[in-house]
Amino acid sequence: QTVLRLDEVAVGELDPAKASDYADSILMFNVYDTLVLPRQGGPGYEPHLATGWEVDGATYTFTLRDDVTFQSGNPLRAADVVYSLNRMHEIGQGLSFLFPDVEAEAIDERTVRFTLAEQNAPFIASLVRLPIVDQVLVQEQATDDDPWAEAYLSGTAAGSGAYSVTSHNPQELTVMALNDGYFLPINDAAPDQVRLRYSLEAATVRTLLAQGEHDISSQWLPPEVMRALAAGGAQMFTESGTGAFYVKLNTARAPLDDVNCRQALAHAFDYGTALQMVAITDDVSSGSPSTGAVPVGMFGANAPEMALTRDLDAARAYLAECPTAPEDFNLEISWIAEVPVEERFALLMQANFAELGISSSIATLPWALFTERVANPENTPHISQIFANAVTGDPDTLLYNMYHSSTPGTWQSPEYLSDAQVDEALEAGRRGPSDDEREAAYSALNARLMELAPTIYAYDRQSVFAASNRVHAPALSDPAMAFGVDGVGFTFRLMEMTGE
Amino acid sequence: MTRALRIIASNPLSLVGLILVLMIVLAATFAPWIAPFPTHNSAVIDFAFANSAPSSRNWMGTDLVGRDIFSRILYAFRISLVLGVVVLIIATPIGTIVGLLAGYLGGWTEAVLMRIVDVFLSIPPLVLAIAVLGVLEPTLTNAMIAVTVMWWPWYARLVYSIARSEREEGYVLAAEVIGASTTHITLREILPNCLPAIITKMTLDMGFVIIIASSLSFLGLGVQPPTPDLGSMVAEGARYLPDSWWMTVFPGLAILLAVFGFNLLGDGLREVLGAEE
Amino acid sequence: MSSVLRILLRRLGISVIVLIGVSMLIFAIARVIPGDPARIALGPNASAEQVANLRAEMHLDESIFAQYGYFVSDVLRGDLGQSLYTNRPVTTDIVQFLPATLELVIFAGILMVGLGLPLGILAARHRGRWPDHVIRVLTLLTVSAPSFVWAVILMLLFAFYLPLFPVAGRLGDSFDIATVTGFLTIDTLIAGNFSAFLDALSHLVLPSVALSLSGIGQAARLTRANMIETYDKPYIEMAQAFGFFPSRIAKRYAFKPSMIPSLTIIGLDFAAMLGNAFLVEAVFAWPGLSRYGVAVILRKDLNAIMGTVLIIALTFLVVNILVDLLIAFLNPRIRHSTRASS
Amino acid sequence: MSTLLDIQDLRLSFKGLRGITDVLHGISLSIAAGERVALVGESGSGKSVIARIVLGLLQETRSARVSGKVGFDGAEINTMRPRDRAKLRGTEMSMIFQDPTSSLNPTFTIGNQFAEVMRRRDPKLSRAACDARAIEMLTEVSIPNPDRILENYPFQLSGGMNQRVMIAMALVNHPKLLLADEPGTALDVSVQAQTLRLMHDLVEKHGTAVLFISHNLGVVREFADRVYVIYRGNIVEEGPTASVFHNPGHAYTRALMDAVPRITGAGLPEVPEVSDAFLAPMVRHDRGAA
Amino acid sequence: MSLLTVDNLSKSFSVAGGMVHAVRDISFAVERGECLAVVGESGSGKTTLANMLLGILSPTSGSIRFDGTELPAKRRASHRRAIQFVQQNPLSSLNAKRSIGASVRLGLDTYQIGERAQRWAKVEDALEEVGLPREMRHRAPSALSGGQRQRVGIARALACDPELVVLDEPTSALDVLVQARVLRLLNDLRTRKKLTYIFITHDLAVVRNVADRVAVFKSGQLVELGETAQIFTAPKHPYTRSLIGAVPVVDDAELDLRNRLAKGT
Ligand SMILES: Nc1ncnc2c1ncn2[C@@H]1O[C@H](COP(=O)(O)OP(=O)(O)OP(=O)(O)O)[C@@H](O)[C@H]1O
Ligand SMILES: Nc1ncnc2c1ncn2[C@@H]1O[C@H](COP(=O)(O)OP(=O)(O)OP(=O)(O)O)[C@@H](O)[C@H]1O
Ligand SMILES: [Mg+2]
Ligand SMILES: [Mg+2]
Repeated sequence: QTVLRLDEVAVGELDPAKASDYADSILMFNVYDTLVLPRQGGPGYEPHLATGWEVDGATYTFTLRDDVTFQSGNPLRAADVVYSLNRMHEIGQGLSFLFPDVEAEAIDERTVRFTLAEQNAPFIASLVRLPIVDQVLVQEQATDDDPWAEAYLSGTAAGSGAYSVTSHNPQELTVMALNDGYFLPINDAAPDQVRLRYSLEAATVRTLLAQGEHDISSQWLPPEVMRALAAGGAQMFTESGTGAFYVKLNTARAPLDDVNCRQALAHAFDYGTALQMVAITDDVSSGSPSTGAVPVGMFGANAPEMALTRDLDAARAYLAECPTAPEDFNLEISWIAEVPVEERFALLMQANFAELGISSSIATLPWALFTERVANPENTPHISQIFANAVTGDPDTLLYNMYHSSTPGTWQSPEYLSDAQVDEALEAGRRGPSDDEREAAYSALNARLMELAPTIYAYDRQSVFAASNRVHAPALSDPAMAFGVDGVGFTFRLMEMTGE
Repeated sequence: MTRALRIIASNPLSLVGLILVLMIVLAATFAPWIAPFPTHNSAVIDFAFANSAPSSRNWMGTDLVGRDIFSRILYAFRISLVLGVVVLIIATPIGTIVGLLAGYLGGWTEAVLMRIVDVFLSIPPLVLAIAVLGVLEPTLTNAMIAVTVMWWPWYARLVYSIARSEREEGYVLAAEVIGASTTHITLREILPNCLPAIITKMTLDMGFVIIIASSLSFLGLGVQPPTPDLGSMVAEGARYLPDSWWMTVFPGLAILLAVFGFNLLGDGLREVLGAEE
Repeated sequence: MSSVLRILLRRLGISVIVLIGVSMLIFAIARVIPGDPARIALGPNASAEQVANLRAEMHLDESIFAQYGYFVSDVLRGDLGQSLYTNRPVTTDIVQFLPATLELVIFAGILMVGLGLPLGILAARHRGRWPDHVIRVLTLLTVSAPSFVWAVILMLLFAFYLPLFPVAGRLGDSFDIATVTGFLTIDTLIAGNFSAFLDALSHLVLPSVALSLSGIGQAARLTRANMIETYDKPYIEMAQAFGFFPSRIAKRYAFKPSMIPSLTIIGLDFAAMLGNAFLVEAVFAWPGLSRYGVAVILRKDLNAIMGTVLIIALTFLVVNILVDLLIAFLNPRIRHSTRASS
Repeated sequence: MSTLLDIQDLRLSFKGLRGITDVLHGISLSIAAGERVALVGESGSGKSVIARIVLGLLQETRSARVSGKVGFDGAEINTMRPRDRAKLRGTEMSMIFQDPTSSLNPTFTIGNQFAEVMRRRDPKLSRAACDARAIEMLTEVSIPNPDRILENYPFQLSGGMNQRVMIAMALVNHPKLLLADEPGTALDVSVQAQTLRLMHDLVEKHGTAVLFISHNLGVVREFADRVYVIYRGNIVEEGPTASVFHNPGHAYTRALMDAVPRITGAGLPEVPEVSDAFLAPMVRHDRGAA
Repeated sequence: MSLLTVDNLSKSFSVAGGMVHAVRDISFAVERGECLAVVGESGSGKTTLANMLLGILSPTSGSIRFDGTELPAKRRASHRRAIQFVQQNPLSSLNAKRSIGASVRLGLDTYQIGERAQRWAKVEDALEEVGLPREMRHRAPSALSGGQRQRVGIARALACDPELVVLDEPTSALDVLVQARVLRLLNDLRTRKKLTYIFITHDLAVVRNVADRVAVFKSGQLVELGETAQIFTAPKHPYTRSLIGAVPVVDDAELDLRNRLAKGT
């Protein structure tokens, strides 16, 4: 009986219609299965519960495998897929925004057809985020008050995944056990049991790891702790989820409503020090130099050599054009209370901007309050810090919700950017359908965004995890085995426990 | 006053308390001149010295962005002292007046006022402050409000119990027979008899307000960075245990020292003022 | 015994009034929350229509009095609403988290009484001599730091440098214990798993010591002061005049009368630990109600905040009633408040 | 008659914040077995401290300095080990206090307190035996329904009742010496007079010697065989009661006598509150002189 | 016309176990300039009566007429000045935190007696009148002896320029020598300032020497009221006799008298 112990910061959300963040993703990719999975070691998607699919304009037809049974023993049917999508739509939380205007219908037991309102190139990628639930089991638990059995699914799993949930306490611990009836072969050395703990203190994780009582840390350990662990001989796992660290400027609020003022900040930001702050060892860092608005590796990204650097002279030149005097800036630099490393970036910015004479103050915002405040431009802080990823691995999921003028007022879009060229580029990127068309659209977007400077593109990021030497996880250590989507690297059936 | 000082000085423990308190007050007042790195109370970063252990340059080490912990502790004392003084200056008169009226007048006034006090007292102090601060934004002013809200009932209770027993004393009866007004009896006759207890409690409470305020900022509900605050320094440092122990141990000891000083002094004061009665 | 019953009834009556007050206070606090609870509840991606629907469902559009009415009637039905943080009924959360906190607080309470009272008695008996001075300085030190400082220091010393105790949690990973009472020290015994019991106990040590240190100091100082006051009473002089030995006088003559005034305060201190548990649970990752409380407060989770505070206030009131009954039991003057005819 | 208590040149001072205060300046006082001796004097003159020294309590107080000789039944109280002194208390000597109600422990029943006291002499005494003996003693002090009283707490009894209980408790172990420090001054005059009379009879019956402390000359006259008058830590006059009352020799005693209002209605006398004459040397009356 | 007339005065308190009738249907009158002693055992209702006269307690029934007018149950300051009192415990009756001068001055300020600027002088006069040095007004009560404190209490009462003074056991906490002097002072003041006293005490020997008339209380009832000489030579009520019989006496003449009275002859 091998046990894998890991932790995550937030609560674990087990309901597929509500799951959204990293901890939830880990649960989803192990307890549930999806129609497709990202390809290991390269771009693109491969069938998973499906055997394949056909695209016809805005219609996608999937054929399902016939050897899949849910953990309950019920066989997987096309109706389950339809039910899963409808459930997500109806509950309207979590990642449901990935599936706007999608209709699903079961053509037969093994065939399901999705009809989209318009052409949408990233749709296949989005299906990575549609866990398929066991309709028969779930509907047994539904009541009039609770038609989608939310109460049931918040504590129990109804999936087909390689691991079943033996106990789930969203604040404390989820225990998962290997599912022997899984439809794919499972590595013999894969952990028999997985214990995912939530919200451990950094110091606790650090000690538990050092004492051999823990296996994989969350990515949110502060760099100093990671460094201490690395120095103590821990392995460093990495996962590149195609994301970046964004410093968002509220373009709807003076003085940042003026592009020169924003450019001054973007050029005053000390990119080098920021990277130094998140470096862990000589080879491992949770950041790599940013080249522009689109993270390296995605459609439209600039070449890695074009790294952004600090340019104080340029910053002064822009500032001279800025209608607001530096001492009247009174910037509110916010940081998310749950992400302590942001405090340091806040301090860094305050110091950087102060060199130009720009006045600012720092505000800590708990995540909940932050999401509340960004709902309107007057309340939105001048500067917010966001770690964002393409949840499906596609640039659309990263950039559309950030910059399209129809989507302001969420945690992703505290810029309140409204620019026709940007909108046009985003729509073109979404439309596709060919990769070349998309590449061109996102290149244009990148250029336009660098001109407008709604955001300081601090660095491209990857997740780093400290791990004991008891565990071997190729998807998190070997670039050739890596998935391009956040959390898939934590597919436990692909891990190996190496015995001490 | 000189007599009080003499008696305090004659008790070694209270003397230590007095010295500690004086030292902390002086350190806080003259922080900009004493601190080796007087600018480190704000958003200064110095990555060359980040996260370094205590050394001759930084006696108590530095934090993650390279700021001198010792300098920040000196500045943090300022916040603690100001917060303590403001809270007590607001809470004490409110509590005292409520307590005096309830204790002296009795009857319905007593029943209503003391039930209100009971309501506040039936939520553990820290929980009440957390609840109040939980719904407000975490700022220094709101922290003061939250702590004041939880603090005044304790004064009401203290003064109430004294006033209630003093009400039975002959001198109150004498003033009543002479026909003195309620204002005179409560403020001029009874209040002076509550003062020793109030002053003692205020001294001791300076310590406890510091504890509560640092507890709030420990939970992230108090003063916000980059303003140095002992509680948030401990909280921040606690993440980096055991490696960067200096980040949490020194601010923790600073709280201990400050509160200990006020407690020793308060204890001494209790003896002095108690002996006078 | 009827007079004890009378005290109980009176006490319950007052508690009801106080509870009503507490509910109003909590309600008032909850209503000054900045922002729209419905918007917060639905999260960043909700539409305006969804928000409006939820507002109606939460009665947020009705008058403040009506809202209070709904709140009270819900509470009386044991319905504290849904937590936004856990997406579960708050009642479920509380039932789950309260035992951990209670276990911690009760252990700390045992330490507080078990160590605080003897220290106080010792100091009072040797008043003005070195044991008194030593105890006085020590207890003053323990009350001079917030429990999170003690927690951090204890953790550093006894979990990191000298790994005698676990750093976090309530029970080691290797144990699987069925939840019966939620008190792991009891559940492990029910399960008959003695090594799990020892493990649960070792998890309890550091948090409960950290939590109780200031209570121990408080209790010792209070006991000392009240004992000294009792020592000045004529009946102690009388006991001395009858030749009882000092230890006997302390234990038998002075202790009980001095406990009567101490108990109320010790009860309050005990309850204050419910608040300090917030700090200790944060340090030791103790999965209790307090940690839940902090989490929901940071997330402005209205129902959960109100529920948590309400349940803590209720616990506090229950403790106070128990203390009052204990006092009534100890103090014959209350127990026999009707004058026995003789 | 053998001397039971023999105090020679007793001096006492207290060490306080303001230095050393002398309270007793060399007092000599003796009591024979079975004798009732009164000590009168104004408030603060040092009456109570003498009783506390005899009990050996002040010797154990850190701020007190006691010197001189305190002989009790052949032993020397001042130099005894504290433990041995404690053994004498409650068995060989006992004491009753001014306020009976507050001198009894409020949290124990009368029966309980009786048993405790009786076990001072015989630790193995059963509760039943204690109760039986207590009832016997309570009957002697004319308490009705003594068995019911045993289950009561002090606050459930009147002051007069508690006073009797205290007397019974003090005498239950047949002490040789009873120290009575202003017994019952907190009570009503008539109740006080009644219980004093009762105590008088009882000590006479048991042959207990009494040191009776009071500031009330009238009470002293009725109770004591012999009187010591104390003024500011000095004995100023000593002699048989009748002799002292008829023939006060010392200026202070005379002033004291004059100051007492008479029910015969002699008007209010002019007496000095203090006078140099009060510091004059001690006057000793001859034994047996009337 | 009598200065004070009490008619059918009663006071009951409701307590846990029912009602306590502290004063039951009492009537008597006090003439201007006389000293009426009120004696009785503890709990007989003496203090309750005094508190009603002073307006601290309102009677359950009955009336109190002072100088011809009936006193209202709830009295304002304007009705209080003429009746003042001196309490038993000289320590607790003075505020430890105020100078004795301030305590004495309270009445002057309340009733606007004299010019504001002259009040301190008046306070010193009042102190002088009770035999205390003028400069003593700066002292705290704790720096005074028991007898001095009681004199301050008397000065405070007299500063209001009262007509009737209720003295509730004014000397029972004092030593005999001090008591003798305070009693003389009270007597002197009475004649000098033409005061009327109601003198509550349980010490019959004191009564014999200060009072003109004596009222004997038992369980809230007035059992005997008569001239002092008559009460002490020919008490009518057996209770009065038993009270006198319990008085401790110091000389033989007293003993004779007591024994005679006790025998009821
Ligand atoms: N423990 C003590 N510490 C300091 N001084 C004391 C102590 N006990 C008594 N004294 C002082 O000793 C003196 C004599 O006190 P004592 O109690 O014997 O007087 P007393 O004659 O009994 O008076 P009273 O009639 O008021 O009881 C007083 O001045 C008192 O203040
Ligand atoms: N506020 C009160 N509530 C209830 N009962 C009271 C109250 N005040 C006095 N009594 C009762 O009224 C009765 C008379 O009390 P009062 O104080 O007048 O007696 P007293 O003659 O002054 O006694 P003492 O000589 O002890 O001062 C007593 O039985 C007392 O218990
Ligand atoms: Mg005495
Ligand atoms: Mg009275």
